[in-house]
Amino acid sequence: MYKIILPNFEGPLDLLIYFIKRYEINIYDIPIAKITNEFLNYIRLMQILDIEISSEFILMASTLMEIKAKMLLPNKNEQNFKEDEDPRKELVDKLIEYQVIKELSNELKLNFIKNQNLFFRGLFESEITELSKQLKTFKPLGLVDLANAFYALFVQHKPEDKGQIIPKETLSIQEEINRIQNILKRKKYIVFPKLIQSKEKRYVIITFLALLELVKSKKAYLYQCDFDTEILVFSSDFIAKN
Amino acid sequence: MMFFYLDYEVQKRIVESLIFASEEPISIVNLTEILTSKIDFSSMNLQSNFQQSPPTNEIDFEKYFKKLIEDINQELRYTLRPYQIIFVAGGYTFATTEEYGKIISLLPSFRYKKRLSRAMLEVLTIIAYNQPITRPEIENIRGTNSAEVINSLLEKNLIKVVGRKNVPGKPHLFATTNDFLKLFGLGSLEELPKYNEIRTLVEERDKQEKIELKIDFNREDLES
Amino acid sequence: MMFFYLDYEVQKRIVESLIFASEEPISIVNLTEILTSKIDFSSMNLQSNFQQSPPTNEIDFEKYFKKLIEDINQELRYTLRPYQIIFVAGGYTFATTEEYGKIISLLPSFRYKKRLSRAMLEVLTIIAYNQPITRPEIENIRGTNSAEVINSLLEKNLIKVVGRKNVPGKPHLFATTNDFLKLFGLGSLEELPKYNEIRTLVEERDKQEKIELKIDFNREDLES
Repeated sequence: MYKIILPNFEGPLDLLIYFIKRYEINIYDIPIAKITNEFLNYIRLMQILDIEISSEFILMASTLMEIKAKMLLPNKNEQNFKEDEDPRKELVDKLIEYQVIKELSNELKLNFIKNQNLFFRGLFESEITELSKQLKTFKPLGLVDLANAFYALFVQHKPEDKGQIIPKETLSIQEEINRIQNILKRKKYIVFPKLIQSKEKRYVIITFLALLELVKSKKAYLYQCDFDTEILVFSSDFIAKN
Repeated sequence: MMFFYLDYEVQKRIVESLIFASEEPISIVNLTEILTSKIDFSSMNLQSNFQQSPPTNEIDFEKYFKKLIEDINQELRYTLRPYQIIFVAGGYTFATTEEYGKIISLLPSFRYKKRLSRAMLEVLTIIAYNQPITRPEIENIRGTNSAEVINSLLEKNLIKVVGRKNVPGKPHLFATTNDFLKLFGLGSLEELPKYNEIRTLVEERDKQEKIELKIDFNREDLES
Repeated sequence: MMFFYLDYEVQKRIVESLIFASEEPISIVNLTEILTSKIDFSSMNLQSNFQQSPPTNEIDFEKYFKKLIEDINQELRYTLRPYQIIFVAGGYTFATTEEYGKIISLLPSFRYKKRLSRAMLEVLTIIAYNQPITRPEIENIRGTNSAEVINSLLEKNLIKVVGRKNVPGKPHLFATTNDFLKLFGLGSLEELPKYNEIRTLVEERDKQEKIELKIDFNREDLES
């Protein structure tokens, strides 16, 4: 087995900009046939290498082919398009805007690097007291409580079930466990509903199963205040330390 | 007894402790508001000789507090503290000095704390310049699915939901947070690199590439 | 070059900045782990004369770091800083000194200044005027789920549970606390702006100019 490393593109626009740079193409006059071929070749390469192709690439391929077809249609008066009826215009605008964003994010990255050695105060008194207060007044919960809370949340929030478009990336329970554990490494605790906010139905279920797994294997602990308030998820490390 | 009648040394300590204890950068306006409110500092058992001081309405608060904070910083430098008061995200807050920040960033448990992927930077940029903005709008600019990236930015508290857009589906509207400004060392959003300047630059460059292309064509002509 | 070969002064600064930047109280075990890992401090361009030091396996880390932190604290005291390193929740962290902590807590609206969201203010207002009140009743007035907001208000000790209402489900009854009064600078609940006054004010907001005019007239009446 060997690995092939393809340049990491942030989507089809990023790939198109790569072609434009590489062939030093004038962005205002893109040779659409050539670019479409390059683009399709890249997709074929991905297929051969068995790399999952996200729907955006397929969509872009069809957009390119559509533009190509429009360009081939004989124009009534002139062979050249006026600027605002050029079928490439929308794509060109997008490419320019995206390039501007890329440049801006490079500029911001410089700020980021310059500031990498700046550390702010990590912990405040109010957080300390809040934390110790919580651990005193909050009571530990079991799996049944989790199931109840989950059910309540499910009824309350009615997560959207987007039937039509199914995102290509699939989320495994293990990935979700990793995600939760990563948050717990940084944040000491998570408010339970926050884990699930703005997610689709099947994600909610995966989150629930992941949480079940973590609680069962004692990698996370659940606490709740005496009141009918939110459940908090703590990492086992944190509980051990306190 | 008013704040401004306290010993200057005690005034410095109070401001220093205020900035130290505040979780968010504290602005001059905020400082002024807090310290000119009717509190009787003489009841606080401070070791301070109260001094004659100009009445508040004659004080230029901004100048006064800036000087005071600069004086605190000088003390911190003289006494070799590894942190300083800096201005960021619209206010004053404590942060490590460059020298010791560098050391900390090399220590294993701090090294990976500050990492942003290219995708995260891109989405942050889009939100910073177009806020408030919805996920579909972000994805339209990037040309790619950004749900995961947005989630991790929310988790890192670099962006927040500020409402919903009144269009079908009522999508969330996202905006950047103070933590974003802190991470990039910006006093306010106005300190972001200028959009129009960069846009002109990109457009100019694209035109330049056109010229190069022509030259290339010519060369090909010559060669063939 | 190992940590323990650095100048003692530089060692103190490194530990101080570590405790400063850490997001959790940092234990001696933690400190030891971080500072005995293989980092080459000599590359860090520190203004330090490297000294001969006992090899690490002879150092009693606990004793060493405790002494070091005590020495930092002494410096902080000598230089009159309004904060100290304290031991809490299994580790070391910074906190304001008792003296200045007290002053800060007396300053109005400091702690909550930036941390009360609009939703929190809304719920606080509803509770203040309708106490004791249950969550469903609050949600009925606001027309939106308020569990999380109520939770944060409880955490901030701005509201408290005063009992349960004798209706199906026995929901908790909430009321405002003394901290709420302090935060808004009220002597008692009676000092809250009168509900009816506010209502009139809101209803007549459009005619605001007229109201002001009336008041002016009245004053003139008095003066003349």
